[in-house]
Amino acid sequence: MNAEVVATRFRFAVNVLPRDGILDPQGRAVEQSLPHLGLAGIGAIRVGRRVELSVDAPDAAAARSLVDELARELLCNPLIEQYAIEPLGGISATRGSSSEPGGADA
Amino acid sequence: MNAEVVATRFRFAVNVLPRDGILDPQGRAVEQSLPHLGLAGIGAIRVGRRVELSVDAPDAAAARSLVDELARELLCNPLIEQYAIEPLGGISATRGSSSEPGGADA
Amino acid sequence: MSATVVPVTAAVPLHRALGLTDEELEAIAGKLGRAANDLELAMFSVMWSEHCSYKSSRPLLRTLPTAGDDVVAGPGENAGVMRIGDGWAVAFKIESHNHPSAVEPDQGAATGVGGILRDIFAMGARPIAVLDALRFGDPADPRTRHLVNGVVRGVGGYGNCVGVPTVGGELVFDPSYQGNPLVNVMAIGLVREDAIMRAAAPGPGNLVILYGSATGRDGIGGASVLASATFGDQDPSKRPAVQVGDPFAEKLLIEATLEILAAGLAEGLQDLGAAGITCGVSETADRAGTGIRVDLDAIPRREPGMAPFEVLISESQERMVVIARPERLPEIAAICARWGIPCAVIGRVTGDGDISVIQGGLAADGAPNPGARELARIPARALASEAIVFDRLGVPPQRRRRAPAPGTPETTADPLPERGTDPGAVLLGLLGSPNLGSRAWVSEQYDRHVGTNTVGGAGHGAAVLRVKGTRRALVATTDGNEAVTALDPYLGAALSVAEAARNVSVTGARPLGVTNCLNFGDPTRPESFWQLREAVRGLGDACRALGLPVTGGNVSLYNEAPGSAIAPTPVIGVVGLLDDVDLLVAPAFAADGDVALLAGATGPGLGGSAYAALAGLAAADDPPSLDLAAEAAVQAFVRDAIAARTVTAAQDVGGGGLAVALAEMAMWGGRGGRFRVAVPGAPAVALFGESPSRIVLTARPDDLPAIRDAAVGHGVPLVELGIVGGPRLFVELVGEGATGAAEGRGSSIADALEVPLADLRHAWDHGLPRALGEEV
Amino acid sequence: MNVRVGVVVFPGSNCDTDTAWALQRAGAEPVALWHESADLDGVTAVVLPGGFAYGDYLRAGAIARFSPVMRAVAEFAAGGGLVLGICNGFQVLAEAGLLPGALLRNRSLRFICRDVTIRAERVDTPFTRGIPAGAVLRMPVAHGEGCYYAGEAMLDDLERDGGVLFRYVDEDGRPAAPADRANPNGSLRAIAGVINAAGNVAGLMPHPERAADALLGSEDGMLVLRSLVEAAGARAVTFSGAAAR
Ligand SMILES: Nc1ncnc2c1ncn2[C@@H]1O[C@H](COP(=O)(O)OP(=O)(O)O)[C@@H](O)[C@H]1O
Ligand SMILES: [Mg+2]
Repeated sequence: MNAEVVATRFRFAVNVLPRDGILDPQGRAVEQSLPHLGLAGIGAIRVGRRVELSVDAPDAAAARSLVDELARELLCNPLIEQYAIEPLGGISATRGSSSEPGGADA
Repeated sequence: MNAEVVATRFRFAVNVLPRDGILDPQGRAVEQSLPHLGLAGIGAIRVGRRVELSVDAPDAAAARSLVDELARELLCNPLIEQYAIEPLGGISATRGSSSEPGGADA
Repeated sequence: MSATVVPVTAAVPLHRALGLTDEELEAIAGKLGRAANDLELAMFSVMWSEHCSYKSSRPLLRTLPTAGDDVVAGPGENAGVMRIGDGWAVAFKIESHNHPSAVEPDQGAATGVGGILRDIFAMGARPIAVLDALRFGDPADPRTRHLVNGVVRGVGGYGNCVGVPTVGGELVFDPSYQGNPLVNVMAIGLVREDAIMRAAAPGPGNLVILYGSATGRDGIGGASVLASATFGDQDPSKRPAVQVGDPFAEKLLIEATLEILAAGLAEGLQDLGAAGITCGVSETADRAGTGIRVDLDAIPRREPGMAPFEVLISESQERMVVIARPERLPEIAAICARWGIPCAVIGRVTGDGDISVIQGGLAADGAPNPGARELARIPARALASEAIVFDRLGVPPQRRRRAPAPGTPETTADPLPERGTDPGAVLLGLLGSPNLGSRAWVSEQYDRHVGTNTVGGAGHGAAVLRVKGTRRALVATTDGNEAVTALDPYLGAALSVAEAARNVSVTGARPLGVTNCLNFGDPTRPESFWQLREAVRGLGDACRALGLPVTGGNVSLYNEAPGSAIAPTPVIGVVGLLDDVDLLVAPAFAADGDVALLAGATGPGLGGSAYAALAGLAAADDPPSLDLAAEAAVQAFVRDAIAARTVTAAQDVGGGGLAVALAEMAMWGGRGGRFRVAVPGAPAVALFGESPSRIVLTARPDDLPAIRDAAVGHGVPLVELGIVGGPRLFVELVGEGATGAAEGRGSSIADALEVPLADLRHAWDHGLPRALGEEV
Repeated sequence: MNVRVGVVVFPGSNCDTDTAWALQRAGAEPVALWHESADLDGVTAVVLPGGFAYGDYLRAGAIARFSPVMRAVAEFAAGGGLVLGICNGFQVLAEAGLLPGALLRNRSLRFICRDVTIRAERVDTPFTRGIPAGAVLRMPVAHGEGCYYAGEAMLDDLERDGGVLFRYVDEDGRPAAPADRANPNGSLRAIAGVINAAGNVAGLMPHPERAADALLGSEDGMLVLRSLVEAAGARAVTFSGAAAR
């Protein structure tokens, strides 16, 4: 525990979806199954990933740029995917080492 | 084409994530790679699925209940996953058969 | 033309943006008797790409031996086909997907598997196996690890889902592949000899039916740019859209295709890969001497607003074209519907020999609708068989190593490291090295059993696939020796053929034929083209000497990252036939008390060996020489001895030399042995040298006389190594070079190699995962 | 008399012919059941084979449960019919709620194909009656989503009610913890296969049909398939008897 570090915990979601124009086999598979479910009127289905995470950072801007780097570096393959960052609620001031956020779920 | 049917096209996203407490090896894998990326302060990572789709229905309520059924029946396995429905922008009135939205992908 | 790679500007005219030279532009005008319009230029650019036209390699490939009694279809078809008896034939072919995999390893490798599988079932064969020959740079490099993981995921993800087992291949690490990995995939299929399909479009009036996935903007320009421009630009926006594979769609395509063929509904069949519909229609029409009128509007699209050129050269995956008589359409449509596959009539076979692209639709009789426009008209042969060919300049490099002439006495001073080196430690180092360690980390990510034909579960030596309903089995392998090819392309290619065939022969199977993938650099560089020319010469000579027809293959050029070409890499695929699977011999010690023998003479030369790499002597020595007659003899000998049921285990001497061969047979058999190895000169050569044409085999003591007679009959030198059994591998070194005498000449090697099996196993098991950072 | 055993064929099934072939060796007459037909053709048992039913992109088996054939299989099972799911078939049965629990992605996040050793926890079921008690069987697994999961409470109920049919064990027959190599996918309580409370629906991740021929390495899978065929044969008799009445 390092009591000097003061950080705020922000929560974000990163939504990663197939780039427009790129074949989306998952979306196609789900779409083709709709008749079996007897659901009419649904279409244009795209299936991607959603990554939810929390970040400890001095301010929202810093937090967001961290998430953006993670998305660019790891979560999204720009050749076939595109991503969008979505801020989530649940902001809380934390006092302590910034290596902690895993804590909650760990 | 059936000119009598008048429907509005709504867009939704369904976010499916591992239920709390269920081990999430993907989330853990991302967390383990954070040090290599030199990203500090990120944690509590959960990796799930995001499905974006459009629905033709007389009104928003009807559209949403269709999506809810799809999520319950197919997109989410309640034993291991939880889902949330997120309305998206891009609402447009359409006149015609409601089997259309697939259009481009069909 | 925005989707093509280089933006068109005043400085960069369209044809160059499309990758065509001014010379090619003129040739095109010559073929048409007029200037080509933009759409026609785009079609030429993909068909005249190196990938589709083989414009640099075709003159060389013509020199390869392709004839053979059992050859049913050779080069020129989607895959080679050879007779195996009982009315069955085997279709096989290897293909590269190097550049797509460097850009997007997962999808690049996946679509590579999909593409080669389509070549197999385009022949009417049901795919029964895949082998993947992979080459990467430094395994410790994060980028390499990313590529390895992605490629393995891609190969597995696709093969596992379509239900074709991945039963073998190679994984090699060499610094020269750092910026340009190699992903070569070989596929094998079974077909009744009387049911083989041709990729031709006969019969004017016949329908051209496209079935499978809809056409999107996938891999636009891929054939002309992605597959043949020097690779290096990292800006994604500058790259053509990556093809994404859908193995489920491919599974449906396989089943629908085989049903269509079984019902006798097809006059011709072609898969759509590089250059998409343009390639499919021009090659099939050219092969039949016909033309095709393409109904552009009828082609099902995945996206709105696609330009005609995008539709015609798109490389969207999982698509096939069938040529059929009009009255067959309903049955074909029904089969596609049953498998949930869209299908559409996209054109008509004509008698005029031209590929004509019509916008505005065709009438019921196949004629253009009134008011329809013809967007392009090109003679089919101008796009296909009469595409431009170049006689490139080839010049040998200044520095160059040659193998000593066969029989040259050994000159090598013992290059083992400092005094007192324990050969056991060297052996463990080799077994645990990234290139010689167990491949389980890869093969366990592949479904190797689906189809229930994989004998022995795959993993040791060549892959064995029984043919249900017969006593026969097919044996397949891929091999490439980039290390020696880099020193001497002729020798390296010949060695690769020899080793691949040897791997098949040691199972008892008779090698049937060869498929090959030539991975080389920029053919416009004289040294690079010389390498290609020499390798093809070595390939041809080796195949002639071993009586193996070349039934097909693939050429991948421009394998260069900025500033560095890869080690030239001919990858050789060999398929063999075992008439009775009960005769199969495994490369594992079978029983205590068996006698181990070495067939074939050990020659000098450590150049290009795993030992040389380990000892840091990579370029410091000559490669071993190859005597093709001796190679043929030793393989014939082992096959005969196995057929006579006198062999209990057999393994060729390959990477790591005799010591590694013995260690593998010991590990895989779960029993060691006490052996003596004669060391006339350098112990390193005797233990770890990789001179070819050698096989270790074991036999029951009472079968020794018969084996000796067989060896004499084939003129193959045969020496006794020792007795199988015990918990450790013990190799005593005897003769001139060993101990005393060796000490005398400053040798440093201990007088015996002794390692417990458990230690061999541990080194071998963990080498690869450790190298990749999967284990610490 | 012939024991007719149905083998469901989804478009993405890829072990259907292997399974039919092995069932034949086990003495059955295999009958292919196309996914779009709700008619089980009077078979006395149904096997759901391995593969990728409808591509399995979303969750293995998620889409398959809505197919016409699965409605028929559910009825068949409700009426006491014998149903065995192998690999993807197991995933489909779990998604369809015909078997308890779920199959998550392998803990390694990688597809895994290799021989495993398993032990039947019960040898009194139609699927295991021919297996010697305590015997350790060797057969291959080949899957990306085989990590058996259920909540602690459900797991306890399973154990209590004899719902655990197969467990991953090491060579010496000791159950393999999720992290052990002998547990290929991280399954909780080393569960490799389960059976429903009524005792007529079972599923397992390993492939018995790939261990049905000594030439390919193991014949242990035949113990499972023969058990099924014999049990089905016995029922066929009683059924026809019932029909006669
Ligand atoms: N190195 C080679 N040796 C022999 N035949 C080759 C070689 N490279 C290509 N071929 C033959 O040239 C033809 C065209 O190859 P390719 O364009 O890869 O076919 P496809 O487009 O069907 O994959 C094929 O019949 C192939 O077997
Ligand atoms: Mg082809």
